[in-house]
Amino acid sequence: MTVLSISDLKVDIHGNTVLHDIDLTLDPGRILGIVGESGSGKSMTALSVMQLLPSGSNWSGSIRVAGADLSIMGEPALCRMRGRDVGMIFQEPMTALNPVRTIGDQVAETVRIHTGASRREAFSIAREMLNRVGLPEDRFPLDRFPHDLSGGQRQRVVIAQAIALRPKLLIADEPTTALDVTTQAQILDLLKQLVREEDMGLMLITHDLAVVAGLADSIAIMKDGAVVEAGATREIFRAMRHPYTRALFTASAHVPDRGRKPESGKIPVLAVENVVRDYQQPRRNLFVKPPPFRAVDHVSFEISHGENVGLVGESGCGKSTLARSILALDGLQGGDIRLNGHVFSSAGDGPHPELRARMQVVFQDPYGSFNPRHQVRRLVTEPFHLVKNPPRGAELERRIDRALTEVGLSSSDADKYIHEFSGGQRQRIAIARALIIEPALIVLDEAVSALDVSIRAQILDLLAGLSERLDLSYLFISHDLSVVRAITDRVLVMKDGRIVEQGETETVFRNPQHPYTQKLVAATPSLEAALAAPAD
Amino acid sequence: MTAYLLRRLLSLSLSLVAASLVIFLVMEVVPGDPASFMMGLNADPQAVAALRSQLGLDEPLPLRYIGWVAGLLQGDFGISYTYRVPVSELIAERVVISLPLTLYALALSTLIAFPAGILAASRRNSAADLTVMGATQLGVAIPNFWFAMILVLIFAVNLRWFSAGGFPGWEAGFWPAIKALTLPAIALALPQASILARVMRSSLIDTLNEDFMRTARAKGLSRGQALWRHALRNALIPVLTIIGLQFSFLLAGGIIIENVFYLPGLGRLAFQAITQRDLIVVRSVVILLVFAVIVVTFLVDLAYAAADPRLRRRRS
Amino acid sequence: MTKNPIAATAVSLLALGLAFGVTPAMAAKMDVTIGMQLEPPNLDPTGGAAAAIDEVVYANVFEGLTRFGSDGAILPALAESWEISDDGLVYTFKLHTGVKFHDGSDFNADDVKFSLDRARAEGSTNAQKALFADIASVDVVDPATVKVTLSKPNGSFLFNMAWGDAVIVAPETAADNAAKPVGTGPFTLTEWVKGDRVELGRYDGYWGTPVKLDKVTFKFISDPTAAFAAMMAGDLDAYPAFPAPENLVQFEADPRFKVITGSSEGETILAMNNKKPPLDNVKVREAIAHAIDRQAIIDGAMFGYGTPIGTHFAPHNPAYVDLTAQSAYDPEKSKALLAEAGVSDLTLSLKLPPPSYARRGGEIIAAQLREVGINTDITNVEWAQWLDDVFKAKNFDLTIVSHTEPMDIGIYARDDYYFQYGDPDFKAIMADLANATDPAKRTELMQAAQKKIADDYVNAYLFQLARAGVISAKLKGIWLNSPTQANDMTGVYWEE
Amino acid sequence: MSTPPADRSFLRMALGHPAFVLGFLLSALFIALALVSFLWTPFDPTKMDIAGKLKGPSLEHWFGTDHFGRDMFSMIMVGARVSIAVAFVAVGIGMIVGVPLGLYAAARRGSLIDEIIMRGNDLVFAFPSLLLAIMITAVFGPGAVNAIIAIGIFNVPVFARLARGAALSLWTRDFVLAARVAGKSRARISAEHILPNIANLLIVQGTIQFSLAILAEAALAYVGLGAQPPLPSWGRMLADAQTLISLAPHMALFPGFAIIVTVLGLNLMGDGLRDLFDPKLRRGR
Repeated sequence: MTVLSISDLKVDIHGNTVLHDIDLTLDPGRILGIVGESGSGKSMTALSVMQLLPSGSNWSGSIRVAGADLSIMGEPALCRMRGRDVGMIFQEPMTALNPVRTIGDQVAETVRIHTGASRREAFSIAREMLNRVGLPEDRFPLDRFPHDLSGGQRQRVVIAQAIALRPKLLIADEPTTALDVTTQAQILDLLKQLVREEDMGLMLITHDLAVVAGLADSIAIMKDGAVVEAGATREIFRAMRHPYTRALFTASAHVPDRGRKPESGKIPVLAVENVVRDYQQPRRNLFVKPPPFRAVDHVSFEISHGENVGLVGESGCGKSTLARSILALDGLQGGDIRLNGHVFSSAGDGPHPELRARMQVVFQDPYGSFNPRHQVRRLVTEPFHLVKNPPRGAELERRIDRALTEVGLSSSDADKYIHEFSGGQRQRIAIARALIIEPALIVLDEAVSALDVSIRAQILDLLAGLSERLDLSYLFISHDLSVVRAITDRVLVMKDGRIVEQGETETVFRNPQHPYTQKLVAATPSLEAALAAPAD
Repeated sequence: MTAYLLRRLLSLSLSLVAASLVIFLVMEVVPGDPASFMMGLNADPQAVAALRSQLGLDEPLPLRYIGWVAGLLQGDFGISYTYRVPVSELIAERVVISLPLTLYALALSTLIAFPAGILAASRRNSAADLTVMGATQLGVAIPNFWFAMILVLIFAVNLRWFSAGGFPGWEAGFWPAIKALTLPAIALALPQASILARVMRSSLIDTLNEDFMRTARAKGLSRGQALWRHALRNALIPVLTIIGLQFSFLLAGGIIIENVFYLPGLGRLAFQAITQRDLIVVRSVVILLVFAVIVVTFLVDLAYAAADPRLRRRRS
Repeated sequence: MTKNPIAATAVSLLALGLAFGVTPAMAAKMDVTIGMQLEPPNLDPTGGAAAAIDEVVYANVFEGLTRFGSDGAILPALAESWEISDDGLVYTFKLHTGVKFHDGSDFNADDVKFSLDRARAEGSTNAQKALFADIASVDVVDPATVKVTLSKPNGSFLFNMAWGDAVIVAPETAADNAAKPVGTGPFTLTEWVKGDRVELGRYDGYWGTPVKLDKVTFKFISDPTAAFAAMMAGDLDAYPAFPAPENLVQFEADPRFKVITGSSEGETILAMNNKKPPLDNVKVREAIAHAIDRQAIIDGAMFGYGTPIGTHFAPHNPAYVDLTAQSAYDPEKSKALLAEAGVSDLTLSLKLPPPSYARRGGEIIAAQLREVGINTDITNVEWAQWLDDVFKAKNFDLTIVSHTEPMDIGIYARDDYYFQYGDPDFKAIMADLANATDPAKRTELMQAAQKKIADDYVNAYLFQLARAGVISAKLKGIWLNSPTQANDMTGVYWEE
Repeated sequence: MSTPPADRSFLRMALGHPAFVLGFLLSALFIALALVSFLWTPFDPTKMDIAGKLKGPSLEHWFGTDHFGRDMFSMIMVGARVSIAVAFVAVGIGMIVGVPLGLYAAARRGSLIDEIIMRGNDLVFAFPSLLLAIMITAVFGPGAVNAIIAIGIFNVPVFARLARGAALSLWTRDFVLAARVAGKSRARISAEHILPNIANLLIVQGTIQFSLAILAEAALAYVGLGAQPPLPSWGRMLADAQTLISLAPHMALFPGFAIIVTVLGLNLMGDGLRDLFDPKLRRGR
């Protein structure tokens, strides 16, 4: 019997159709991957199954969970269904748990609400479930609060409460997107194991083709609120009948064309030597000053003219802190940073403007990188503040025009406000802003991480092209190994504030030396590898 | 967390010291000589001078400040210029009215605000929500002294359900005393309840939008269950701050209401003392109120820690 | 009194019954609650100037050798009788015997000597030290007889001894009278809830005619609205000096209440700073006097309660001369006088103390002065500030105040008094008055004094403050007039 | 044509927000009354007519007359002027002093000056506000100017805190980092990037504070410490009415309604602005 069958589902919110023509089925013990870019309707599909659609929504069609027709169930019946027949896991483990209640309490709640079990029984089931998801009693007693746990651990708690009553259907909405790759691998393994052992059906929603490719038995690709293609995973990837499937696939595996090798021997564009960055920790005791937290620990590296260097590491490894230090936004506790041979430091009034103009930055968040009150013209020309005689009049227009066309926008965009642009376009504007004073080096701090794969591919192409044309160096900071691999010449692997390995990108990824690098490479889901592996 | 509270305590004590200095200096520049006020229109200048030295008003400034603070630390607030009794006695007599009144008003305000705020938040944009919000808008806009006047007109003068004011004393029995505090408490509570209901509502709405509320619903909790079990305690945290602020505000802010109902409370004591230039009473009351505010702030910090386990980290 | 334990139990049971309100409704009410505007700062009439002290304790708690009757007559009090020597210098007081202070100690001539000597001593904080200025010595003849020798004859000595500041206190308790008054009166202090009320209970050891009340409560309600509400709600039985004349109409219409109006000693004046230009010019002062419409002020500020006056003298005094016509309301004349004085664009400060006669009267006067082209700068001040700024520093042009001391025209002779008149001719009149003993001559001098200050337009004389009070219709025996500021409760009772 | 996000169809959205429209109309009504009072009032608000006192509302005197026979409607018009002027200047002081302090504290987060500013704020917050306002007016004497100072002082920490809190979250935003990479000084960033982005918040809070200041002014005037006569003031009109409330209720009702309606209008407008400025709510609409 199928645990989930959806046919002809249509959802609209305040009259806008967000889902249409959705047909899906899922059998026990199987994994159904739902893939799509943001706004494709993946999450809405999950919420339809949970019947937790936002207010003002209407749905039609048929949804059956373990044979029961949701359209004829009232709210009390739905409440009985949720948590008992269907469990759900969310994207953000940091906020998915109630911060003021213990983990045991929250897992036990699922049990108590549905079974009327006593407090003790419920807690013993909760204990069992937490053990099951890899949170053993000795380290994770029931009276722990969510804030005591890391993101991955919290996600395990969420899983524990979703499977506490062994539901027939488990829905996981981007369960690993907010996690580091190594943690992601563990959580995916756990889910897979649970599905097999408990004979549940898992509906796994993700934007990452590589994740589903290695996990899902069947797959549905969504775009603009509709399923464009569905079927067995291998079948889909082999045939790639639908153009969108093809596009998605190519974008995911995209490697921009990069011809030229960097020259070496000259003065490096950026020289980082023995840089140390400490943070003062908050006092726990009134009289004892806590030791400082060392976020960056004696890091040294160089970037040559025209070279693209990647900096990879998981969250908290110190890569963003290092980036801030390199940009002279924070002071250093040791070592020095040189740009074109000149000391680049935040001491005093900061670096000389002319020197500062040699290095620019592009941030991760395309929405937070711009002052929403300024026109693009003003946004992209902000770095001219660093120039003694900034261009005016026609010259200024020419420079704006050039910067915008350089990044694939048109000169008419200069008079628009930032809210009129999509995420990808905003990253282009961010790049234009960095380019406009013709720097030698651009620091790209997770610059493509927030973008959908197809957009990401375009931006990577743009960056590769610019680097080549304008002889630019990049420091490309990312947690995403595949992206770094696609665009950099050399890579630095960072862990706990130190560079544990560095070398030619291809060499490092093919033949990682440091155990940590090995672990990272192994944990990174790979589309190629998944498709190459024999079916299980 | 202990360190956090200790640091709070230290900075609060510093505030207290700074406050005492400010109060003392402000009182020094207040025009009006208490001695000549006490002696009246036809007073003999010699008698006034005699009184000044009797009151210790002719000592140098720093000496008087130190003397005052040293006295405060020992619980000795000095002798009232006008009443000629220890200030601590005066304050004690007034606190037994102001404090119960404050708590009464606070209790009323909470009792009105919580259900109203919860109702409005859980039925957002419904008729009930609009009614509650409209009523609270009005409640915030009504000056409490005007409301008090209207209450007296209706309930004391016309209906004669309550006495128009005054306080029979706790020795007259619990209920008569509570009855005497009822109209003043209502007048004080109305705007506070309105503010609190609004805070409760918006805090609850924020919490209802949190991810963990969706998790709770996904577990099979009904809307009501999710609200009671998961939203309320989280929503309470900002509400606590407001309750703390209101406590301090009510303790001192009853001045006008105490006047309308001629209740011999702290605010009225301070107001009277200002007009009579009984400076020692004024500054003692003000420092006491500042102290109360600081203590309440600290208690709210503690309550925070109780409500929010994130603040009582055990991992060191 | 019998020491019967059973009777005592019965009495206390009865008291308990009273406390729980189970007494039969027929029983006569034995307590009374009186409203007062200001709370006394302390309860020692010999150590403070506040009128509120006397309003609570005068005749009730403390007694002097003599006392005022409700009509202003001087009656014997602790002194049963007295003899005056022919030269008017020696007063021999025969004291009542069997009088006890509230602490149980006996009253005798030593207490009289102590009280009078204390009041006139150097370093005394008695606010009316001048009352005792003429005393040369006080001698105890025997426990029931005291001889007071004056340095010069003083026609008003017995009058002086009736003041609250001249009450007799006991040496053992005198220092603590501020908070724990111990006197010889029919009532004793039972409780003082500061800021709210003073409660007096009947003193069973009283020597004189027993009082008819068990308990008197003075409740301090300064806010006029609260006072009105409290009367209406039945919280108060009487408010002898009701602060809001506007409400009297409503009380008059209500059969539960009786409005009593009497005269007071309060001459309400618009005081002018006689030394400050241009007010040093008598023409300007006259112009101001003519700009004022007294009736409008009485109607507007006092809701009709008050008697217009044309000089600084109480209209109920036989020596009073009605000089109101001399400064009749005449804006045209006022403008002409100002022009004559060469004054234009005049802006004067007007400082108003808290009572409503001043605050409201001030607004009306400001409007009236504006009609003749004088602008005013109104500042509302508290009493403490008024004393500092106006009374002491003389930093004002105009102010409104009611002078409530009896027979106080003498202030015009003081050089440094706040309105700064001190005219030599006037001083001469007052000097003659002090030495005159012949009643006709005295009247003549008093009238001359009244005319002199009216002619000089020292101040603008507005009206005699009415003493308007509200009492429960069944309450009898309350003073109608106020020869001194007091609430004499000794004769008060409830009508059955 | 492009417009900044805040202005885009702002008017249309504002008109579709009934609470805002109502609040705006009510506030505008009183501001208009205040402005008109400079040019015209039905009667001279200081002109007394003792014989015609305490008259109820009539065609001649729309809101009746007071205990001196003055026209209540004219007094309320002029009183609006006083209330609005006092509140406006007091809130202005709070903003002009508080916002730069808050911005400075945020720009130098954790510095000694930040600490001093914030502790100073705490101190002002710890004082019982009404009592301190009464003390201030007792020291400097009653009057509109001192009422402004007394109310203004308590507005400073409100705006300092708000500005600091909002600015702190902006300082972590990428566009501020971008400006720093562009070499701009903290002061310049505060003026160019931080201030415009917290302006909405300040306007909303300003509206709320404005209404609170009107209530505070009324309370001070009620205890006799606001604007001095003959200038009419709502709070003092209420104080005057108090003893007459059972005789001439209109004397208490009309000034009371004036305060309530103005404060209500401002609050509704403030809440409306908050909704309109809040992008979260806007997206949902």
